[in-house]
Amino acid sequence: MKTGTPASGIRFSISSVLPWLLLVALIFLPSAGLGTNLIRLFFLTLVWIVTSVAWNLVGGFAGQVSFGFAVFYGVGAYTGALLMNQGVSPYAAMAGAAAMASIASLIVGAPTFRLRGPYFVIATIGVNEAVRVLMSNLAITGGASGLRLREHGPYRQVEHYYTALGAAAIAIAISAVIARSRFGLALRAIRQDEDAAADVGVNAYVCKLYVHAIAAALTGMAGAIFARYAAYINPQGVFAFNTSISILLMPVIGGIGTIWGPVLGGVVFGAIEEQLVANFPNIHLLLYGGLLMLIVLVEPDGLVGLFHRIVRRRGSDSRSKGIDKVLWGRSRLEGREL
Amino acid sequence: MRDLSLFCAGFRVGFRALRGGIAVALLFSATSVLVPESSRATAAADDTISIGVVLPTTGREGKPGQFQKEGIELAIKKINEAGGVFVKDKGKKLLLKEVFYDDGSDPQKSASLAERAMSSDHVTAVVGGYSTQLGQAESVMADRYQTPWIATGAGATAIFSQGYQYAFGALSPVEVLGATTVEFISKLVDQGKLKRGLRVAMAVENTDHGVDYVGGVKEWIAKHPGYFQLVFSENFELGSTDFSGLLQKVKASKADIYLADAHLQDYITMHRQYLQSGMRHQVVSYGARGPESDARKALGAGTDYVFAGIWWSQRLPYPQVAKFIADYKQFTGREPDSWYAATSHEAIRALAAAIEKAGTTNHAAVRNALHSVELKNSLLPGGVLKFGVNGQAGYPFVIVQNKPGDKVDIVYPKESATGEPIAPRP
Amino acid sequence: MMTAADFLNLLIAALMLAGIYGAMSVGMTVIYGVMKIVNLAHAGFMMMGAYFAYELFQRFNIDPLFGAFLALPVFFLFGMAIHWLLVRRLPKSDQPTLSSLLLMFGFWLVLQNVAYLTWGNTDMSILTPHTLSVINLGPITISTLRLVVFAAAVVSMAILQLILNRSWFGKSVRALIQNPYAAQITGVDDQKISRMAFGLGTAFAGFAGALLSMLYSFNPDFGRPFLVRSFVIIVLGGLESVPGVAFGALVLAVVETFSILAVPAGYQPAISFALLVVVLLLFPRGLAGLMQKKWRAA
Amino acid sequence: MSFDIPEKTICGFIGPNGAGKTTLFGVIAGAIRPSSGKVRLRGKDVTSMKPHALVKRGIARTHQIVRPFRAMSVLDNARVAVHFGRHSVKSAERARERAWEVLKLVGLEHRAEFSASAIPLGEQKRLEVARALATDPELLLLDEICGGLAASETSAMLDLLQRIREKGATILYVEHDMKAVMSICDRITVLNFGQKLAEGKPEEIRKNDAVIEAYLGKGALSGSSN
Repeated sequence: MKTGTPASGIRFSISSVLPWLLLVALIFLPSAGLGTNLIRLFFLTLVWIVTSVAWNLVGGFAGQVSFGFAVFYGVGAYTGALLMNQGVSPYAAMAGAAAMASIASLIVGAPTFRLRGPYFVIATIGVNEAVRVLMSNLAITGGASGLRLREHGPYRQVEHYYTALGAAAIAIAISAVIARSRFGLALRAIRQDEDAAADVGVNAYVCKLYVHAIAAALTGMAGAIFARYAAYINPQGVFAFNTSISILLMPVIGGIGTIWGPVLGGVVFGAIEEQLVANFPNIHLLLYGGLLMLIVLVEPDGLVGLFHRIVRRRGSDSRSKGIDKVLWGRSRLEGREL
Repeated sequence: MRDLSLFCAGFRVGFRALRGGIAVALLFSATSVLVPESSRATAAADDTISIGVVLPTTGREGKPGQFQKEGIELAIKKINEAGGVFVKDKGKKLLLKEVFYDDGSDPQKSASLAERAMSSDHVTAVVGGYSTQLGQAESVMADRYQTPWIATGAGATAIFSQGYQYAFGALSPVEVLGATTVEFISKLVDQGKLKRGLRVAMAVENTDHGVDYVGGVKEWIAKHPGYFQLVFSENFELGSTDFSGLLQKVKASKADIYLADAHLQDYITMHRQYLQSGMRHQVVSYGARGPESDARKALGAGTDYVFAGIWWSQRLPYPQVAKFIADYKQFTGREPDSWYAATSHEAIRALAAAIEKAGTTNHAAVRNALHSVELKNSLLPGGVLKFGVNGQAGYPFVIVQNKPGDKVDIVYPKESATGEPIAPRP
Repeated sequence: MMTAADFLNLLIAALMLAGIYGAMSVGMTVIYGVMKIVNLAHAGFMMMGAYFAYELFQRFNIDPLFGAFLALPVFFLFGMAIHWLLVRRLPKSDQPTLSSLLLMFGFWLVLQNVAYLTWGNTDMSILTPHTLSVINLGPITISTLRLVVFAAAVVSMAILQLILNRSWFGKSVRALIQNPYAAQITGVDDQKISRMAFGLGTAFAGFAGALLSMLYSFNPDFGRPFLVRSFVIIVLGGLESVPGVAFGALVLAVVETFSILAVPAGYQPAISFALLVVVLLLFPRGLAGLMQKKWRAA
Repeated sequence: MSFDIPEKTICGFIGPNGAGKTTLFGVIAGAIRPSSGKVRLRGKDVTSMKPHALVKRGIARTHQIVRPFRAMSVLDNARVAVHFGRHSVKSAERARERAWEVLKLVGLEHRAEFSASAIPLGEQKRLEVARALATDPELLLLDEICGGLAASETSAMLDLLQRIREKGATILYVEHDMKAVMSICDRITVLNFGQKLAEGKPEEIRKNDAVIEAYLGKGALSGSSN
């Protein structure tokens, strides 16, 4: 352990080659004769991962818990869809979506980041709902009836898959870079004590706006990718408050404020979402809520924390646990202020 | 602070088992993704025809979705009891098998599950999609996977104007609903029950359903000048909780006729507040909602005299309807509630007929058969179900009216009427 | 084309709505004030309250209004149990924490699902003889039930305010709200008070739910739209005082009801949130917060 | 009231509780917006500039109640300050070196890898100073850095101040603890109820009756109680 960045904790537990192996594996996955359904599942999971990682930049690194990410997801989805319907190439459209989303993030962030604590959280909820209603009444977006993509050319699922994979890779890379960067350090400072951060020269407000914009861009891109796949989007879907909640849950499940936590969270979320909804429609909320409460009360650091613990227990030395406490202090979720 | 952390630590230890539990649970769910893939694949054996069913049985549309599910299951049960569907190229009768998914009234999930059914469950066709939005989301998948898909509860024309080859709809277009409703009221005018030139106020949900409804009404009024004048028309957000403001506006518009188009929940909420605001119009209709027993339970006599244009009514004077009602009672222990179960039931029968006609479960063949199949002795108004060129069915609507004493009468069209329309509202 | 009578009707509708809103938000305020927990399970408690009234009505034919008052003690205990079972295990903080937020959200999901399993997803509603009765004062029409609910809400809030001002409990609660540390030093048992406060908040959630069951039909998903409005209201009211809530409720109700004159009905749901955002921008500590500042200055 | 802080000196501010030391402090550090009056740095008006902007101008502060970044290692606490301090150091290596230097200076290098929340109060106080130092300030505002420290720790802290001064920084030092201030400061300003009571060299202050009247009487009793 050289420095105490939360990233490093992960970097050393998951050896630095593993991500690359994973990437290669995922690249060759479709050619391994995977069923359409599984590819679809992987695709959706990858899209979730992008949003999860993006949220973690703001909520995990900078500690600004936002319940409004569906706004960027939706803006991205709609921008992408509208552009594609104009005949713009899908990838250009996704870029456009990202841009539009980050613009939206500035419009949302500029006022809300002046707020602190619960006020920020509640404001993001408000913005989310307001935008959703707005969208279900605007004409250009097709209102509550939703918007249909006119698909150009044949539908190739694999292409969608690779798009999502690429996006996820980009997202993770960005998050890794930020975590190690000077900027990332500032974000962590802000997360822990905004005033103290200001006292050492960090311009918290601007930092928050930057990271928010980056996260929004990623989320918007994810939205566009999803829209292209679903070929039909509507406000009740992409702008739904539940979308915001899902985006927030994944990092929590996986391990908030880490690089790989949100990824892990995305994977599990994708799996749970699919399996529970498909197999136990009657109790999926129950399992969901139960899991969430367990994580909050028992394993605030999420799966990554769990992972650490298991690794340690195999090492079975009580000493290292103490050291861990010394090194990390409070867990990342425990007592984290909004 | 320190003692607290100690306390937490103690708490931790106590929960170590649980922590292990989480790990196991998560790993299970993660791995279990791969399991159904194989298991379902084997399940779809050669001697059954699997039919994907994607409907909401939870969430906002849960109730009607449930009814439609029952209709489907009843149809499948009946067909299987009769030995199944004869498929020529198999040279024998095959049983129908339902693969059900609950989309929780979420369009994204709905599409995703329809896709799952089409891509992983070897289904011959997918039926489902209750409520316009969910139907719209699902409809995309039909052509993508070249799998026949029949909407059992989505009547918006937008779905079927996309040039899809594999999308079918068991509901007549909602425009027709709007038109039929005004048409019917105009008849009342002709009979002298109502005056000419009455003022009409409309409030509809802001989905295609509502838009089409208004469209149908407006078009009719435009075509037949002198009957009515539209003085107020606004859209409202699905699932609103408080309509008092909107209703005040309606009240202020001094209309004689109030036409709304809403989903079941919104209908109940809005009509309760309508009554509480002390309004009364000569004619009140909530589009395709009205006779539902939920509404009756919620508002009692308040729902009396409400008109509804629906795709099916249990009062239809056909023998097959009586039979269906009997079976449905025996199957669920309940009377069929409004039209929901009937359309989905008929969708399955049409599908079965198409498969038999095609003589194979090949998707394209079944699709072609669906285009040409004509389901005689259907429950639906007119007694015939067939799908138009755009895949959407086109049978007439029936207008029903709630009467005092939990009575529901078909009041239009004449030939199947079971009672006289009561208007203006006493 | 809006006559004076229409206007008056709107005004009354707004007032009635304010009553409902107030009732459904106070519980949240109490809990937030003492424990700084943004209680997402509030909607769940309201839903439970509605079903509670429903069961009483169905089984023992108890009028929901009476049922609502019965809900108070029952949900008080329920809330205390929840606190003892879950909430007290949360890491302590005098700031709202993410964990508390997520815990309550998780619990809400569980409640919803339990309700699904017990009552199914059917829309339940309570039909009493006076459900649809209206009072006519010339051109003005008032729904009897709304009036009753309004009265009940106002009375209950007054009582709550009284409790907070007079009783030792109220005193220690306010002490905790103003300065947790000082309060604990001066021997306030914050665990006990928190538990009671949580119970109280839950009690009022259940109470509100039971009241609402007279006006709306409900299902396990009931309360979602009210939840977000409650946020708006308590923020308007500055998060921590009963009068603040009453004030916030009134503002929201009036704005929502009258907005209908300016904006199409479709946009109406957005009004509350727009209002929320605007207010937060103008007064980052809520309207009441603004006043408090004034008071402090004075 | 007005006063100047000559460069490269340690100016002490003392006064009984509620004399307005910390308030004055907040005003200079930009945390509090003054209702009237000006703060000038080398003649440039910096009144009610945002704290982060002041840091870039070379003013850094500590807090009476320590506010380290708890979930960060001691080293990282310093690194942030170097990165975003007066020179906004971009390179990670430079920053790490600088941070180490500072930690050495304040004598925390042996704690570098520990979480800031896990070290004792005395060290947290020094970390507070280290973090301010790491921004490489021209004017360093120290608020009660000896508050609640044991005698030994206090003297260590004072040595530290000496070393900092030798490095050529100007220090504005607010302290409740009389002896500490007297022993280290070049000039002392005595505040009482927001008013300047006296100003001058420590020995002058010692002799000043008004001060003895207003402060020492109590000060002797409440020596280092905080």
